[in-house]
Amino acid sequence: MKYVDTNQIQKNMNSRLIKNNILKFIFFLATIFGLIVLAVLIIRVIMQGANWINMDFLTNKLSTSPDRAGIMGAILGTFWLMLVVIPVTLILGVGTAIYLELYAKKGRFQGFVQTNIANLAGVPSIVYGILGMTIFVRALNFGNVVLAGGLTMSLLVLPIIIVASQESIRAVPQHLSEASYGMGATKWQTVKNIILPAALPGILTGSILSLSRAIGETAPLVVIGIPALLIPFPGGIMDKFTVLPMQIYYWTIDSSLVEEYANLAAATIIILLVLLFLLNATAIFIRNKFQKRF
Amino acid sequence: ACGSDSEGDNKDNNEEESSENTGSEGDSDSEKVEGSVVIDGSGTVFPLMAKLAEEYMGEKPDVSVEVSRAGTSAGFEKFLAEDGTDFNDASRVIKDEEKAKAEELGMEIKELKVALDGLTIVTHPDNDWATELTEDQVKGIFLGEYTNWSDVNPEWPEEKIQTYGPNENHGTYEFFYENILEEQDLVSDINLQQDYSTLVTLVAEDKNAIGFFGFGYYDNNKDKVQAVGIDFGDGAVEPSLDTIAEDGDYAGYTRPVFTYLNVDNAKEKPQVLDYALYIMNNVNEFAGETGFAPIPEEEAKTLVSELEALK
Amino acid sequence: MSEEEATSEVAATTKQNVHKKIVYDTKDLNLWYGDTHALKDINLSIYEKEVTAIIGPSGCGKSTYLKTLNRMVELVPSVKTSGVITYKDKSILDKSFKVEDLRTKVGMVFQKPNPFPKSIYENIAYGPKIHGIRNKKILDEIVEKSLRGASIWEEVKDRLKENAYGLSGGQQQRICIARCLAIEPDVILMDEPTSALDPKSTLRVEELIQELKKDYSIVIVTHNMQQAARISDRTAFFLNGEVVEYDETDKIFTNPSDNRTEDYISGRFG
Amino acid sequence: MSEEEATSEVAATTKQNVHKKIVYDTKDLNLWYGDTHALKDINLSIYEKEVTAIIGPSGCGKSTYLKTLNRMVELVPSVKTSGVITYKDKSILDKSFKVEDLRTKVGMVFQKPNPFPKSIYENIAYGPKIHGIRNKKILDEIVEKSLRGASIWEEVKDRLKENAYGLSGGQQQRICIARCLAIEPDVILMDEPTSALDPKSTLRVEELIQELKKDYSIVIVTHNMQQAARISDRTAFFLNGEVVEYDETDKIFTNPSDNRTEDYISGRFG
Amino acid sequence: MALDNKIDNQDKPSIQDMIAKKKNGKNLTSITEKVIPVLLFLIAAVSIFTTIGIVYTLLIETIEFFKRVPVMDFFTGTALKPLSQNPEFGVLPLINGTIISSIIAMLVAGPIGIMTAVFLSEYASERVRRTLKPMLEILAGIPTIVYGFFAFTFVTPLIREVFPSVEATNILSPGLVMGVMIIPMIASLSEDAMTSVPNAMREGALALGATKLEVTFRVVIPAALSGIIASFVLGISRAIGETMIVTIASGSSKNFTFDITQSMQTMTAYIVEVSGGEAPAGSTIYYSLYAVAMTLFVFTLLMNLLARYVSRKFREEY
Ligand SMILES: Nc1ncnc2c1ncn2[C@@H]1O[C@H](COP(=O)(O)OP(=O)(O)OP(=O)(O)O)[C@@H](O)[C@H]1O
Ligand SMILES: Nc1ncnc2c1ncn2[C@@H]1O[C@H](COP(=O)(O)OP(=O)(O)OP(=O)(O)O)[C@@H](O)[C@H]1O
Ligand SMILES: [Mg+2]
Ligand SMILES: [Mg+2]
Ligand SMILES: O=P([O-])([O-])[O-]
Repeated sequence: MKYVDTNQIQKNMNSRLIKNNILKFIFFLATIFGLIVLAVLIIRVIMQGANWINMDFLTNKLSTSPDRAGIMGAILGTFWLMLVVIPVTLILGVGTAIYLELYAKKGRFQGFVQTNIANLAGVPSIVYGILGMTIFVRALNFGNVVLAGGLTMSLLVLPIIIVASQESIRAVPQHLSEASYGMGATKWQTVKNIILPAALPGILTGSILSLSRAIGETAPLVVIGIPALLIPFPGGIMDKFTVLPMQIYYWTIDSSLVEEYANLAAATIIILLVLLFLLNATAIFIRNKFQKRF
Repeated sequence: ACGSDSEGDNKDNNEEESSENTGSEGDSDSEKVEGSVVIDGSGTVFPLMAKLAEEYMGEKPDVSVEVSRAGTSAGFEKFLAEDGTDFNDASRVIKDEEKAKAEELGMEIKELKVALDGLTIVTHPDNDWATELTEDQVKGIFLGEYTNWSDVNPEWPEEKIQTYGPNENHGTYEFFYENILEEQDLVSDINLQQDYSTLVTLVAEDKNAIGFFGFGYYDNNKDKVQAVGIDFGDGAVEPSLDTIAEDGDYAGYTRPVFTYLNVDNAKEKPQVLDYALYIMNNVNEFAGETGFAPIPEEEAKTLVSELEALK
Repeated sequence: MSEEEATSEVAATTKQNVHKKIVYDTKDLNLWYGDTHALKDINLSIYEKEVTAIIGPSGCGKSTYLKTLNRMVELVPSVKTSGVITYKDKSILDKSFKVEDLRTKVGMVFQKPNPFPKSIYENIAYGPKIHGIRNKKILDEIVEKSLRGASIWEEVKDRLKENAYGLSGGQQQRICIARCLAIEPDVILMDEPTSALDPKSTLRVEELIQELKKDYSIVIVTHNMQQAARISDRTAFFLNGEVVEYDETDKIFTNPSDNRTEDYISGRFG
Repeated sequence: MSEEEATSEVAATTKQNVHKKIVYDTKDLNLWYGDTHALKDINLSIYEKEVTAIIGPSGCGKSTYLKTLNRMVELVPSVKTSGVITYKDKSILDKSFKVEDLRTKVGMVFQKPNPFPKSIYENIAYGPKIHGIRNKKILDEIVEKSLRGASIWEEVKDRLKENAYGLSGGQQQRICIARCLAIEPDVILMDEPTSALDPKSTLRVEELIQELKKDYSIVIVTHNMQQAARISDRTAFFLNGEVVEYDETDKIFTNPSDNRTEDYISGRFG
Repeated sequence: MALDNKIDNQDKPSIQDMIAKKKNGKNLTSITEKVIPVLLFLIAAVSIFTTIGIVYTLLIETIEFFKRVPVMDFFTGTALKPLSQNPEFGVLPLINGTIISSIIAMLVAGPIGIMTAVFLSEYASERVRRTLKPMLEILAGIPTIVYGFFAFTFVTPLIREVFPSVEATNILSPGLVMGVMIIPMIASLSEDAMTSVPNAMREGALALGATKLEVTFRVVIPAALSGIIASFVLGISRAIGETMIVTIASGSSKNFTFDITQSMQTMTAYIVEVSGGEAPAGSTIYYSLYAVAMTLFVFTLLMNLLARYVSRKFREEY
């Protein structure tokens, strides 16, 4: 008593194989769809903005007239912003990661903090903007200066840095710290001399990637309030500032006021993308260069 | 410094000298002005103010003037506050409540009339029917009395009118609501926007659009939107720098625009007063290119001398 | 015959112990990993300048016992102990006893060579440095002396600045031993130090251990019966967390008192 | 005596092969994983309705050969083959040959039971379903028949809707066998099917294989010499990617021609 | 031993002596040992303070808002006229805009993301995967403002070229672009889920004569379902929280409509609009900022918790 009809199976086989091949092709198309959009986006931006990039554009102050406008102010603003974000997030992020991975007793509190961090990573950036506006700009009365923006951004990227640092600390083999303890080293000596140096490449990679997130973020700064026209260069963390994404934002929405602003926005996008690309390349370089040395 | 002695006798040649005046001021002035000036308020006035700020900073690089454009009403809220802004641009006169608020705070404010703006009714460039409208028709459209163009005039297309305008943060909205619609509510499905540039785009992209905003935004986008000629009773008048000028034919929809100065701040911070003087000395020079009609010279001069008196 | 009898018998019958000093004395040691009772009533004395081997099947508690001797076992959070271990008459399991002090006196070498991902020099200088010795000249001397002590000086003296991970497994393990020597401990604990090495490297390390015995007391865990027989003076046989038999190595390998020991040594289980 | 002679001798001397049909014929098969030469000049014939056992030390290529028979080995991207395998006179290593066809005829059972994370019923019905059998009644019958065939019907008939992962390892392995049976293959390939099972489950699977032999040709890789001796009709001994000896099981285990075979069977290496 | 002698001969103290001497001055070390954990604990607590900060600020001002506007009016109102003389604060237009833009985004990102994941994990060779994956990740690293610019200046005009009835600002274009932005996230999370399905499972199916497609749809995807669902939920959460793309490309009309060719406002875009107008502290519209932000926060929080729950709860045991 045969249930399986060999001929029938033979007949089905061809259509099944054809189906398989067609869908494989569709899956492939889906995969490159994103890349095609990416290519279109980049080509489009370059075509629109590349002509506008020259030394003057990079070094000039902001101006209402397109042919005089430059983005040095926004570049410096981004720079100052990072000067706040980098130390704050590194200290807080790596500190938290060290605490959670190496000091905290694995228990309720640790689990709670961990869940909390995971949830913070999912909070929309604009909500951080509201937090920053309420606390830094208004309650602490910093005003819409670099410090307020930087602290807001720091809180925003903190969960990312924490998780990345935790992962690279976890990746340091236990036997290294055991060797250190075996020499009579105290916990902090072991952490400082052995674990952190070994985890450093991973921490750096994670940090650079989250910094590029902070560099590209716009929404929280919109909430904090960045003036539409701010010409002088920021010179410190208590100065008002604008950053590259904000400049893109204003120029994009004002493009219906002055048409060339759209080109300026595109040119600024190129600069921003190049900056982010360099950062990511650095991160990848560090990752490849220092990965798995023990 | 140069102002106080020269103002009285300089009245006639003020116009020619004004720019030199400020120029020489920078050189001769021993006390260098520096610090920051914070301006917020009208989006209509923004292009003019931004231009002035930029030019000013070219001459006085140590002063930082920042200009925002939250809208007249929103701007007043930030102006009328402890540690508020130094100037508030306004496309309407200050309201009584706002004046009361200032008194409450013990704040002295000064109204500076900077230019004249014609409220412009705009349509899509392909709109070849509603090129002229009477005041009543405008009212009817924005009050929602007409649904389709054909309701206004049977010869016009039987398509739904899409209305656009700036939102309630804006003085332009309030001017329109108070002076043109006589405080009757706007049609409920009107599309109100915070950003003027978005507004321009929307009208430029919608064949059945009709919207309103300051002349400057129309002037900069003549290729994208067209202005409707308004019939105030003596035939249609198109807004232009000439017709919106003092006593021009477009007077029905023309309004003065202002910037309000926090006098206390001006007394405390030399750079604020310095900038105020710069505005009143130079505003007429830049009014035209940013889409405003200049105010009469005398008015400007009076304001300059009043400001000088604050020194 | 019970183990207790066996152990006491040992103490009574071995003559040459009389003049040997005891470094470590373990009394009724019990240890739990959470609910796992990993060490049961251990009683054991480690003698000075001897090699003591610990043998037994996998999971019998050898590593656990070794790590108890320098309290490294506490790195596992769920560990609980009872009983007493004295090191040079100080009770080391007391909470008040500073583990860092203990570990400064007691070096440890691990199963898998685990140099730090630093230069060879830095590996050796690590111990002295964390203990506050900063003088460059003294450090140089310590590094040379320790590397010589671990008989690897000749092989690495020209590449002290290179990363220790560039060395072969056997060399790495000797670096780890040299790292231990750099703080001149009294005791060296070794947990299967040759199990990750090839036969030739193993031989070198075994020779080294014989050398070191002159100056240090050594406790070595090993899976390799031959190795225990070759290099140790005394051998403890662990089974299921208990010490089945502890005696001079010759005695254990030629004439064990307990037949489980005999079974294990002759390869009948484990 | 060289292997070639041994093999030809086998062919000549075993009488009962004469009427047995050959299912699989392997000629000069070579296989490389990248640069690793894993199979070398394999020549082997698999006979119908017999159990053929493949034995040999770890890494000798047993699994590789088995997986070549249904071309599963191609899942490793770096694989290259040369030589010919014919299955029922069709050359299966040709690129043009449809692997899906082949695998429909040739079932496979793996070392670790790998049921799908679905219900028992769905596990068995999976094969018929993908081959286009949708009729619920027929499927029901196939499921019952296959489960009976794998002698697990009684144990699971009341819980067909439950996840297969709720079963014990031995039961899971029989589910995997049943899953094979559901598409009524000609040949069943088994790669150490009992090595993950306890002795009792192993016995049941062995009994089952004896049963299945009546209807299917079976090739089984095993580490367990006793198992090969117990259940197979014919045994191939692999060493370093070569077939050292291939003969009737009785012959191999009582009187091997090659002394490497003898060494291996008597446990002298491997 | 030779070395020992060497040092002793020169009358140098032994290393242990040196260590012992140093130890006397080593109080600092023990203080550090005590202080560091406390310090690190405080630092770790920052993440908790941040959460408390967010919840506290949102809650306090939201309560204030609900003192002025009844909760029911807020959550059931279809009219949002915050600035009008007779303001109305119905949040439904915003929720509607948020949901519609998220749905559009997920209609793009869901299928394409999962197909990408299938291709990368089941079909692509190792080399192809290693080239394509990082390239896709670039897509995830592009700032949202750039996507906004792209949606506004390229995608919208393109759509209007084909469908002239679409408005210059509409929810469709930002929704689509947002979808593209989310593709890598869904692709990479789903791919992780699929690659963690043991190969034994695939081999089992292939050995029955299944094609790759059948293996994928009948074995791999069911086994990886929890991970795939979690990736979808996280994608939705991302879409809900996305701000700049919708702000730029969808305008600020507060229509309560389901017509995707029209301008709509999302919760995030509302926050941008209101704070861009610098709503004065104390006004109802200012408090509405917090009420909307709170709604947004709760939405995304629920989504994130749901994703964690799904991926933990429904993880198949294999
Ligand atoms: N970190 C740990 N947590 C829980 N139990 C552990 C831990 N480490 C070891 N054990 C248990 O304690 C017992 C003894 O382990 P130990 O590592 O001391 O054995 P061993 O004799 O060194 O074995 P091996 O020869 O395999 O190294 C074992 O049952 C082991 O499972
Ligand atoms: N995927 C692979 N890639 C590269 N080399 C492989 C791969 N699989 C197996 N090999 C190599 O091919 C040779 C034969 O392997 P195979 O798995 O066939 O051995 P086996 O006889 O089945 O061993 P075991 O009894 O351990 O299962 C071995 O040298 C192995 O290292
Ligand atoms: Mg051990
Ligand atoms: Mg195998
Ligand atoms: O922006 P306004 O000028 O309309 O207030």
